[in-house]
Amino acid sequence: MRHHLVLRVVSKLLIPFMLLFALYVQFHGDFGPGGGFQAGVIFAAAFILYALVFGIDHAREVLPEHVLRYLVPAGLALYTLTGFAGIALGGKYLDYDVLGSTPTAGQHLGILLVEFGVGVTVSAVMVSVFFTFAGRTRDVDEEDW
Amino acid sequence: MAFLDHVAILQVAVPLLAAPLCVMLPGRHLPWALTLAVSWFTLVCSIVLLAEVSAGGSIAYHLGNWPPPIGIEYRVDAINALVLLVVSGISAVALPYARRSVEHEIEPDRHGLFYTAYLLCLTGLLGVTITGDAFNIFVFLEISSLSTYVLVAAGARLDRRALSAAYTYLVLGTVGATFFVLGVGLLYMVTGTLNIADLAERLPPLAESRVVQAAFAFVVAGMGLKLAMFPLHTWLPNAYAYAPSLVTVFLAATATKVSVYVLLRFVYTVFGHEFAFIEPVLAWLVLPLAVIAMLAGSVVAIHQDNLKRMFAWSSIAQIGYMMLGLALASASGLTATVLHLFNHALMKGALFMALGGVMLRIGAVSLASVRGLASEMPWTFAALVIGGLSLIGVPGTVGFVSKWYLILAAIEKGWWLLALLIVAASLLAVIYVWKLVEAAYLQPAPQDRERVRDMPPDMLIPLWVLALANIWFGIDAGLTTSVAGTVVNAFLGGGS
Amino acid sequence: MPEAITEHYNYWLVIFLLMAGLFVTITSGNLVKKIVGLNVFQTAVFLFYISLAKLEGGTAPILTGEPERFSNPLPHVLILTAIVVGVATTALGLALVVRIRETYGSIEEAGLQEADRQDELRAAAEQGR
Amino acid sequence: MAPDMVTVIDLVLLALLCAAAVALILVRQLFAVAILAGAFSMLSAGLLVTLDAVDVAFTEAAVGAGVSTVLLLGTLALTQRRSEESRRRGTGPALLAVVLTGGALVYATTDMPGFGDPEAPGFRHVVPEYIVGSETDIGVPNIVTSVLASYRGYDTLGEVAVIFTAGIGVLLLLGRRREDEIQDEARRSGSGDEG
Amino acid sequence: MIELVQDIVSGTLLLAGAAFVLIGTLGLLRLPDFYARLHGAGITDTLGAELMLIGMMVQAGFSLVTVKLLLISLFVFFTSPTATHALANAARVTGLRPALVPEDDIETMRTRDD
Amino acid sequence: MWTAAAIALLVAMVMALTRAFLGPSLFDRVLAINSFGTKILLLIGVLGFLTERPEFMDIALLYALVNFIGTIAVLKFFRYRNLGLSSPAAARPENRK
Repeated sequence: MRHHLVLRVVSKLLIPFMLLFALYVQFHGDFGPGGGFQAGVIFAAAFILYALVFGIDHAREVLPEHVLRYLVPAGLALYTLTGFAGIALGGKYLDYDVLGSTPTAGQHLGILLVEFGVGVTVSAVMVSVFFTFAGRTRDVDEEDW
Repeated sequence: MAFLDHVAILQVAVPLLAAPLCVMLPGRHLPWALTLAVSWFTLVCSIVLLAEVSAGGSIAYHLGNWPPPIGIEYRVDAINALVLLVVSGISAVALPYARRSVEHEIEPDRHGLFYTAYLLCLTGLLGVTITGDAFNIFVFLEISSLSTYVLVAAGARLDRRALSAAYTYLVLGTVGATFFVLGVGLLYMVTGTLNIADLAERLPPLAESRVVQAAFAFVVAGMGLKLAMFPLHTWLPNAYAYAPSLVTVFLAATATKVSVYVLLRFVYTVFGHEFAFIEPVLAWLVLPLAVIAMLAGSVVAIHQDNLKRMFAWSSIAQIGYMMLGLALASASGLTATVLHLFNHALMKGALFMALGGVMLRIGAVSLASVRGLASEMPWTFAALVIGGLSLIGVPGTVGFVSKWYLILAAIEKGWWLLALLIVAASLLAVIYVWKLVEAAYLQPAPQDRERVRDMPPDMLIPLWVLALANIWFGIDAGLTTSVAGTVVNAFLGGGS
Repeated sequence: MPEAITEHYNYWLVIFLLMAGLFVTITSGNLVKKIVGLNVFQTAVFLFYISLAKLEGGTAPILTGEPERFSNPLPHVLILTAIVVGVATTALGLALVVRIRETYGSIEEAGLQEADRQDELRAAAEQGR
Repeated sequence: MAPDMVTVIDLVLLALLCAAAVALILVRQLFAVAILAGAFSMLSAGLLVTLDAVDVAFTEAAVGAGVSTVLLLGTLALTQRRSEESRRRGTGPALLAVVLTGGALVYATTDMPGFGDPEAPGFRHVVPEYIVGSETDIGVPNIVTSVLASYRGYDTLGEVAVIFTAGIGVLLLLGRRREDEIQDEARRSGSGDEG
Repeated sequence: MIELVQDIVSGTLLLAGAAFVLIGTLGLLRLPDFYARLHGAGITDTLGAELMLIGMMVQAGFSLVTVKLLLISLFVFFTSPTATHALANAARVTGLRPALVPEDDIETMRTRDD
Repeated sequence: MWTAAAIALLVAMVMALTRAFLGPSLFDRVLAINSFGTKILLLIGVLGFLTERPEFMDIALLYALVNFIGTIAVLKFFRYRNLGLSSPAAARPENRK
């Protein structure tokens, strides 16, 4: 997409907003629609746009595969560990009440952690799935077209 | 933290935590070691759970400390403790065996991912079994199903048909799961709850509701797809035949059992078999289908050349036995189902393990390729024979015990023909097992095949553990029948 | 009868959608289209759940301080989970399709079955040696 | 007036969804299938908004517009664009299965609580506690978030595990391999094919 | 009083926008070929959408909603023409032929550009 | 007022969907779907005002941001028959891996 100047400029303009929006959705999920999953998808979408316009190799430089390899499990691990934290602090699994000084504070902290875990895993999985699909080329068979 | 207070959740949460860790582990041995450790840990958990509930009580664990209908609850009673034992036990036995087999069948740089998928599958199956929440069943069912598709497709390195098998499985499995969700949604619509115990309380007054009837139909159809109930079995033979050996062992022994458990749970706990509309469905739909599965599965198995496929078809027939017991809805019938659930895991586990060994040594598992192999791999084939005998139902093996109860149940109802059909299906099993024995023991080895050694000990020992379990639980059926008795009491006694 | 229509029109349309999705899934010979059909089928089930959560005169379940009638949030949560499961299945299914295309050279079910049959015959021939 | 309009929108969107589904049955070009799938997702997002399920609509919108279409196109790029749409096999049994499914559901609708009926059990049991609890126990205005992350947080954990599984699965199926592995496989399949 | 003005202004904008959306889409449906349809889509995506969004903004007054609407209109203002531009470009590069232009003219267009 | 706007949008959506179904060229479909996205966005906005919960604008905002991606993907798909590469030269076999 070397010649698409308009596209490149508009995308460059748009991507920061998408990332911001993803953060907004991630942390505003308590009040409005949205949450970790949606934020993760939007974050991944911003990345996909970047990869589409600037090429996947550039995108891989920004988010290398070995980093993704750790991000994919990190979110799930964070979620599970939040659950174990409930046990460690004397409650049940995934019991957020015990995480904070008051039950409500604990709930807030728990939800924050958990949603963050969801966001990380979802965005990392989506990006790596896209990379896997887009990074795979095949010999172009003309008759298929 | 007291281990005993949290066993129920640790059973599922530990493998779930291990899965993301496993991806990060480098090399081939560490992922395997982690998976092995986790499997044994879950085995310990399920033994503890079974010991706690075998008195007839049940354990409840409230996730997030929310009381049941609000939050999700784990509830363990005799039946799911038994299924948990089957799943974790097979996993614990299969993993020592897995190392060489996986090294042989999976690309070296994919072992971490492969074991992660395996751990997720284990998590999913355990999660489905232990949970007391209808929607949670769906979520964990999908964890196990998705990882199963991946695991089956991993067999593509040796045979590309694994891919098409995985695809078919994916489509049918997803349709099945979606049917199940639809059924749960209908139930939620009329009761306002998802908790299984709560559902069981709120459903009886609604027995006449058409919504409940439709919900029953969808749950049965959905689970029927997942457990390969005839005629919804089409995905199974290829999926089992072309999956990597470890996956076949694990799936054949556990995945369908868990689905059978879910069906039992829904038919007997949630709906209660006394519901006016359920009895005719069991008697006129499930029962004939089960009989057809029993006979047709065995007949098709006779005509198979690929041994893995042969035993896959035999699995369809064996699922027929389980469904038959379920459909008979009597104490002995249910006992037979519960016993067979346990026993079939032992026999199929042993059989597929042995075949995995053959695969390792000669790279093929067709009738022709095992000709004369018994003299070269005596231990493997001895175990194979034990598994085969158990499959037939020879006295002294576990297969006999469950079939005995099944025939008893048929005779109790005065259905002599049915009893005869059960015996006939067993005789069909004799034919295909004999074909295998004949090829391996009586026919000469082909000239162009190099002589091979028997399986290495780290694979033989797990195989023989299962083979001996087939005999042990066949001679001393006390433990299993007492658990089955508790289950049956809970289902038929307190089910109103 | 008109009562029955006004009360359930939503469900009927959803049911039609569900049937269409299931039909595509079962009959389509193309592997990609099957997955899309599966998606439609699942979406119909999601819409079913959301329909049963709808409350006449209710609003979205977000507290605003004033007492209000809310639609049922629980099915929303369940369907959020189910959508994620659907996406996961789609991604995996498509990945499988890509692999199938690479190994079989076809993404038509008929071609696949034919190839599988050929494999079978070849395996049999090999054994017969 | 206003609620009626919402009902009309709801009906029109549903009808459009059905039309899109029928179009999906008819269309043969895979690319058009992908496009229709996109339209389908947008329509259902709109419908979900009219049904008050904003969180779900948000998800559907994000997934449909951001990921699904791209993935579908990525698959088509790696496979082929035109569906040869082989002869439909076994339409009879398929139709039977579909009609049975639909029939069972239509049969069930006759006993269902009406659409939007406040007396439906879903509104009486459990859910009132969520609505009160979301404010008092958790202090989160969005009830969906509090149910999702806390009351039924365990389901969400499962959901993350599912998406993780999918990621692992795609990597296992399509992940890039080292060069020697590819050669190894080529050798293997080469000898297998000739045999 | 202010509310009345607000209602009238936003109503006018909204209805004008809706009219443009309708006309544009009618063009999308009825015009003879892809390049002509681009124009129809253009009207919908820019003029129609912007007018409607401004109408909504007027209605919403000063609030977070207005900010969001403003952002939406900005993004739509940038992305829609870009998408259309890219699409037209792709169509031309791929060799999609306008229905209303004679064959020869296209040839000259080709040779001149490439 | 909102009602009229909503009706206009619904009619426009029907027309756009018809174009997407009829084609005939793939670009027509993409164009139609792109403009369909804009209409859904507007409809969600209008719905927010109709039901007096205008905070649902988040969804419209999402569409404004993300709808674009699908079109770009299509485009890329057409020019290079591949979603990942930055130029057609890279698609040639000798330049791969």
